Amino acid sequence: MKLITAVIRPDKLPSVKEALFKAGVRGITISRVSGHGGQGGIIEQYRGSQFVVEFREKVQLSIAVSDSFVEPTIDAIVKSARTGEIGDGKIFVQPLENVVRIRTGEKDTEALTPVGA
Amino acid sequence: MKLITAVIRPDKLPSVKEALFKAGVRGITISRVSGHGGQGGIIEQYRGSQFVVEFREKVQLSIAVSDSFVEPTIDAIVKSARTGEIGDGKIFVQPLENVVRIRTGEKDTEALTPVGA
Amino acid sequence: MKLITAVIRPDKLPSVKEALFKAGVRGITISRVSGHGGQGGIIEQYRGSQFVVEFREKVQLSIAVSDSFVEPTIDAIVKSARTGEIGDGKIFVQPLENVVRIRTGEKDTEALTPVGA
Amino acid sequence: MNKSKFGVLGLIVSLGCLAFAQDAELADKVTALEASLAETNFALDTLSLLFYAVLVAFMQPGFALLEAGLHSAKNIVNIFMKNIMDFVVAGLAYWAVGFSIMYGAPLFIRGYEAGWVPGQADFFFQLVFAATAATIVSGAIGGRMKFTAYLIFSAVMTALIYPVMGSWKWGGGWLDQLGFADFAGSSIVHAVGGFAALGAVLAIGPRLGRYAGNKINAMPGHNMALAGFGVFLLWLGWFGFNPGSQLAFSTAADSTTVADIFINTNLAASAGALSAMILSWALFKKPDFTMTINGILAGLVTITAGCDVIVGGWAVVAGAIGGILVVFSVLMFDRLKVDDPVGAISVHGICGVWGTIAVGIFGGGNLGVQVLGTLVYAAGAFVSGYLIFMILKYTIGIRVTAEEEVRGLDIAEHGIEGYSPSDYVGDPVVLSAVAGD
Amino acid sequence: MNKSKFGVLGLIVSLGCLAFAQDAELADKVTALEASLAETNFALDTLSLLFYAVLVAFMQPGFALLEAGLHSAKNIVNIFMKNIMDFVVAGLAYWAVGFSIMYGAPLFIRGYEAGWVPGQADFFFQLVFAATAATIVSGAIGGRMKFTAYLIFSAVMTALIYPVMGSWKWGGGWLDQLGFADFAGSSIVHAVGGFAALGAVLAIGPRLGRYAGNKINAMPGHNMALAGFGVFLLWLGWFGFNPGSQLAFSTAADSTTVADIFINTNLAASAGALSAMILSWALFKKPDFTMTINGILAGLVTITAGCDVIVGGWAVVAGAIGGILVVFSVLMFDRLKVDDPVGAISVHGICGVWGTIAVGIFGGGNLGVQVLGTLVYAAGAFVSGYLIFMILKYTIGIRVTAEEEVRGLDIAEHGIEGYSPSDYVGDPVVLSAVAGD
Amino acid sequence: MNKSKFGVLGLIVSLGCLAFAQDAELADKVTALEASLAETNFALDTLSLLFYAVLVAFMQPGFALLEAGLHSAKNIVNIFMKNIMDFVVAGLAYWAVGFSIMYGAPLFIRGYEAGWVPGQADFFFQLVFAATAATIVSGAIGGRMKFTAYLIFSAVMTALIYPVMGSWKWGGGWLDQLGFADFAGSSIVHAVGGFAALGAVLAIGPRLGRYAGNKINAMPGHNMALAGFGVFLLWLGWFGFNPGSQLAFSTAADSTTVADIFINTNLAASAGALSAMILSWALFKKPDFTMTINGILAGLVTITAGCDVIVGGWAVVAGAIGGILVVFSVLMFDRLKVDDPVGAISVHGICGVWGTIAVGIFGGGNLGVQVLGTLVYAAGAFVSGYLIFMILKYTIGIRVTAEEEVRGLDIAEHGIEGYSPSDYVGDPVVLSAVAGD
Ligand SMILES: Nc1ncnc2c1ncn2[C@@H]1O[C@H](COP(=O)(O)OP(=O)(O)O)[C@@H](O)[C@H]1O
Ligand SMILES: Nc1ncnc2c1ncn2[C@@H]1O[C@H](COP(=O)(O)OP(=O)(O)O)[C@@H](O)[C@H]1O
Ligand SMILES: Nc1ncnc2c1ncn2[C@@H]1O[C@H](COP(=O)(O)OP(=O)(O)O)[C@@H](O)[C@H]1O
Repeated sequence: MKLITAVIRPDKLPSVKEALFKAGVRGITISRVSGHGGQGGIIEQYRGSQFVVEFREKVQLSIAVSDSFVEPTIDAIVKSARTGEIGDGKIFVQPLENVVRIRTGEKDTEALTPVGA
Repeated sequence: MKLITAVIRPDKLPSVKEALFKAGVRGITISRVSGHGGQGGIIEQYRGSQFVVEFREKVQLSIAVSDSFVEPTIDAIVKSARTGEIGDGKIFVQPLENVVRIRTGEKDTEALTPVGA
Repeated sequence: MKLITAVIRPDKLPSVKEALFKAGVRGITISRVSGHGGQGGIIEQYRGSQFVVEFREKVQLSIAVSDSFVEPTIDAIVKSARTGEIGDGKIFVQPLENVVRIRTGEKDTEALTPVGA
Repeated sequence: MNKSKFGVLGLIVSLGCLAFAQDAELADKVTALEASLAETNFALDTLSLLFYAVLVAFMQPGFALLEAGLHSAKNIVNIFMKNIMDFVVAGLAYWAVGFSIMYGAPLFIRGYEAGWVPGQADFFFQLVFAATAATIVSGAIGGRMKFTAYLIFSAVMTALIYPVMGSWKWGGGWLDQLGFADFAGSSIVHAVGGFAALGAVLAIGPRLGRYAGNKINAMPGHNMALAGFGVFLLWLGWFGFNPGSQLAFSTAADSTTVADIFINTNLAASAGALSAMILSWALFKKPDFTMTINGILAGLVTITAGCDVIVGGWAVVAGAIGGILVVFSVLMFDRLKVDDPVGAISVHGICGVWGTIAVGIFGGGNLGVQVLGTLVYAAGAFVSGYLIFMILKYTIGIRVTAEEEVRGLDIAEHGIEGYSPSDYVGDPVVLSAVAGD
Repeated sequence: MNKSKFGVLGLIVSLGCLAFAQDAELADKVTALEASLAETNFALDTLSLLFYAVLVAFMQPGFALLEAGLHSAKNIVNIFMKNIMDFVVAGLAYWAVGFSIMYGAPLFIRGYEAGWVPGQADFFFQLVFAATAATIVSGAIGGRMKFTAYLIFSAVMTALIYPVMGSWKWGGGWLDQLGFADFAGSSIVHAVGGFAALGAVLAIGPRLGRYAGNKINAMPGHNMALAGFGVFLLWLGWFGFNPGSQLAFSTAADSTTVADIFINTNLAASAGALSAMILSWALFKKPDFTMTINGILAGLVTITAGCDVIVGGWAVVAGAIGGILVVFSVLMFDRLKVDDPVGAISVHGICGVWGTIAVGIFGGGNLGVQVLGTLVYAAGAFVSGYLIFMILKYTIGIRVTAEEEVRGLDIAEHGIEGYSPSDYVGDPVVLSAVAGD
Repeated sequence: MNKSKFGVLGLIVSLGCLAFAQDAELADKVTALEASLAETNFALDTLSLLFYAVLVAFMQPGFALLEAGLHSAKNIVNIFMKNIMDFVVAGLAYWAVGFSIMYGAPLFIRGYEAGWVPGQADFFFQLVFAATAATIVSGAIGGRMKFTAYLIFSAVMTALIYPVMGSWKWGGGWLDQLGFADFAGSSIVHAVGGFAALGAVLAIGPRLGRYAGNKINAMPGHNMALAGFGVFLLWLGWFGFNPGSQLAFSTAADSTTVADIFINTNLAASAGALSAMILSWALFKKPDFTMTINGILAGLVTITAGCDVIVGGWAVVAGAIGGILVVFSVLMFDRLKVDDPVGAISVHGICGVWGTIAVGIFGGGNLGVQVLGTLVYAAGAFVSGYLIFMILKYTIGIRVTAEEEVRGLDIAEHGIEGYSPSDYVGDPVVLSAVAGD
């Protein structure tokens, strides 16, 4: 099992979500984050002083998947989140040792199988 | 050492916190996240158009523990966060290679020992 | 490659950012989290009832780095985030198996090389 | 000589007639002037009454904002709906029925002649008072009541309870006969609203999670800016509430009294704020915000009954006592597990009673009658409020489910959130249309 | 005897003279009194008009807050800029040109004598009306229009369109000659604003993401507290808008009419809120917040044309129909892909037309003339609004880029966010100065 | 014949008497009418003064909201506490002492007879002015001052500084003798408030993190909606501030002047907004929001001294210059490391001085006297403000600790947050009771 974490543009969330659903991914946890990378900051001004908001709003998706789902998930995200401009974001893949579904106590791959599937 | 990440219902946070303290867990980082899983979205309406808020508010706990604490921590969370309804959330266990306490520079298990313990 | 996650005081973010840039780190994702550790909660009062806000505001930085960057990154954070008081935060280092840059599809170390570098 | 005599007579008569004609013309002018000045005074009275009525109407958003600030963000739509519908329901119910019950005017009041006050303007002024009485209850039961139950209560309150009880004094009823004094409604509006709220809170019970065994969980309001601004509006609205209750304005005496009422009202508000702040500082080590703003309202409610007769330094004393009462009262009701998130019972109920009694102490009123009158109002409102909500409880139900309460009344009762998620991400990313047709 | 005769004559004459002297003195006093009372009445008229004008001015922040609440957080600075500049631009343009066009006063109006109303006060009252007409458009095109384009429109609206169209009736023009009735401006202010908004929306198109194929994406406003409070301010401001339009106040008849207007206005608002709420409850299963507040405004716009003649129960009926119309109208425009985030076209346009026609049904007006007049206003405003924006579209452009729209107009047009990130972390950690010198 | 003669005499006398009786009756009526009209005028003056006073009181929440919006979210409770307590402290201190010092009235003013203005109403009007002068300082020192220090300052300001300085002109003192003109207080209220703020800021120093070496860190306010709405309230409140200062209203001349003042005030505000917006657009490439709203206030402060004599186009010119001054002044104080988060020194101080001088340029005042007078006010207020805060600094301390400042004054000084965490998660999950008993 892997934990896939993707940082994407906020306005790409709807299409990424769509693509993930199509790829059969059901469990997703998202959070609002701020990212800094190659993309420059936004220059704002306030009462005559300029300043750079160096971190841009991003959305982070955390998705736990069984091994066979890793490739399709990454593919789905890459395709649906890409604009080709700097700031599209990154995907990180980490090892995941255990998963527990709190409701049932099911473990690992079983815990990852969507309800009703 | 492991990094335990749990996604739970917001209204279960007080009881989970209580249970973790009883289990001897002291260091916790929480964040507000939105989750999508088997639990359906909330249907809202605005000026006559209905829409689904597909992500529900969840609270995510990140807890770094030494190996001996893994089981008790998971147990504490499962017991205190369960309602039996869809949407109770999941626990993820990941390998953790190093921990550093910024204040002292202490490393790994030492860094995880609570102050004054 | 490693994923370095650091939990720091919000007011230390500017100096940590500065230190990371000096250390050559460019890609950072931050999020607002609440932390509980040795540091006591803040006692507030409302209409005559006191209560403790047991979680304090922290900022979490997630930084994916290639192996050679692990030590410099940790050093930079420790030095710039330390006040010596309880509550300075912790750094966690986790294994990272893959990285994908969404914009280009580049993988791993290449994906971590900053644009224009 | 005869001629001369008649000549003299003619001169006399013609001079006399001329003088009379002149006089008659002047007399006509004077009569016209009198009539015209009476019209001017009538117009001035009308303008004054409408001005003060509009100020009182500003209390409606004041109440809404105060309640919104002191409650959780998840109930804010519901809070605005209640406060808006209070004004809407009062606007129809008090017009159709309530005013008639209270002042013996015809139903569906039209072209009302009140005698010494401009009738139509007076109706509008009385209407905003009725809306206030209903609104007081809203904050106390916030966060857990069914919207339908609240609507029904609001209608009964403005069509029946407040008019009937108001008629006892302002309609010239038995309390008026007894010499009971309540200038602008410490009892008739505030104690009635506050004790109806007590009945309502006892009927519905505390919010989930408010009490855990013997522990009282603080449930902080979500936005102190809204609460603070709301109190400013209420304070300003009170400059309509109290001065406007003079009802007549076009003489020097009336207008001087009105100016005095402004001063007394403001002194009591200031004193209430100061005493509540100092007391909270002593009790909790820090000057407490919500206690201070409750202190302002305490001072205002206190002076309402006697703003015409409790003057200068005495207004300061009465208001300061109000500010102290409200702090202890809020703490007491909290410990009695009477969960009143905005302190409506303490502010309007307790200080309403105190203000009425204060007229007997500082304002030359008959103390016995004042005590009797205010207890009658408090008890009557409490029983009415409790009964209505108990009847509703066992018929349509008055409380949302636990799940709905935890999720918030905005979603549960109105299907929408007060603060949309688009707030944080910048555009509504988490939304997708289900049914657009 | 002769002596005695002359003595008598002397007595007569001296008595007569005395009486005359006395009379003359009195007559002078009476004349002085008449002049003085006329001054008092003039002062009373002035005070009234200024009071009502200030109430109308409260509608400006009311519109700003309503629009802010119903739009996304990323556009809030732009929304306040537009609403502030509306008042600023109207304050200069209507003063310099508009009032002159509308009422034949000199340009750069000064020391204006209007005859039966206090001229200078009347100018200020008319000014806030002009600002209102422009502001109505703001909400409809919010979230996507270039600030410069909006500024230009605002100037043309208050300097030309509104004054010219207003002159047809209030300036004594051809519609006035025909006997067209529009007491406070259901057509002249609201339908003109609402249909200019329709033209503007057709010219600029819907917000990005509002329509996806046949799906209508809800784009919920970010803050219902702002919207609810804004509507309260509008409601209160209407107590200046309608009553103030009586323009004269110092007679008993005038002031009674004004009080009646307060009552009719409030009845229609209440009825509109109630009918819209009930209808939304029936249609969507829950009492809808934004439909209810639109219902209030619908009732208010409806009664505006006939607040002096549509009385009591008829005001209730007319307002209730307005509340129903607004719900269906909002749904209809949504389906027609006319994206009006605040419902300005429905509230001001549709209900403005309805209110004008209602004068012919419930208020004794000539139905044919009413229909003709309101259609002329609606059509004229629609064409003007559409033309101006189409001209601007093909010259300076009226729409920001897609990227700017997604990011929000606050950053794009004003370089600053409405809600600063420091909000969440406690201090501005993510900021660093670029150029401080 | 004798009989006849006496008959004639009798007729004459009786006719004469009748005429006299008639006359006497009429004369009585006329006298009564004169008295009655005098009362009506007194009542009209009272109503006007109270109406304008209430409008001025709306400036209190206006200041609170503007300051709240332009500061960080972590200080919002403290900001509301300061602004509320300003009004509270002024309400007691100015009543007990200040008014007496300023106008020679008795201490603890009661039943005050002012001669040509209604005394009690006038007191209330003057009171809200005093509160304004104190409040101006609040925004400038926000985010770092101890609450106790601020309270003491507020009391000294409203009990002593403002009254003493106000007496020089409005109390008929030496500046009045010299012919100094300051109609509604560009100097007496605004420059005094603004320069006392400068003294206060120099005494307390800039906020932490505001200056890093030569870099000026922008510390954006947390909520532009609050700021924008606050400015709307201030703008509307100014329609009480300036027109009300006419103090008499019941003649045609007075009421026309008042209407003119409305127009001049609004022209200056509009011009100030427009010039500040255009200048900021030129300087920073985008129309700047906070500069534009400061421009409104700049125009208003500018016209305050001469709103009665700087008319029409000249009001536009004076206001526009104010708008330009405020932009450069804000930039200048920023560079001088005078950290004034809301721009109070620039808006009230600099434009207050400019407005006073403008009376000598555009309004027929004596330029020399105007310059002298305003410099005296500015210098006096600056020295007083600086001294008080330096004395407090070395006694009780005026600044919170660095840690408290970083954490925010809400927690540090009042033990509560302005925006509760329950906001984001939906219910107060992170709370648990410590001591509920
Ligand atoms: N090494 C990294 N560690 C953590 N987050 C990163 C890293 N690199 C990029 N990110 C995240 O990805 C976002 C997009 O990266 P950026 O470099 O701007 O674009 P791109 O990947 O298209 O070059 C950043 O805002 C940041 O949140
Ligand atoms: N595979 C997953 N990866 C990441 N987060 C998940 C995953 N599955 C579930 N979650 C998180 O857990 C929450 C609860 O999951 P859900 O499937 O609704 O309930 P249950 O586990 O009781 O079936 C989700 O809202 C989501 O935040
Ligand atoms: N074991 C842990 N797991 C996750 N987060 C932790 C852990 N220990 C500490 N933290 C985070 O680090 C922050 C600081 O830790 P704390 O113990 O208060 O200070 P210190 O590390 O200086 O002793 C906490 O608020 C929490 O967010």
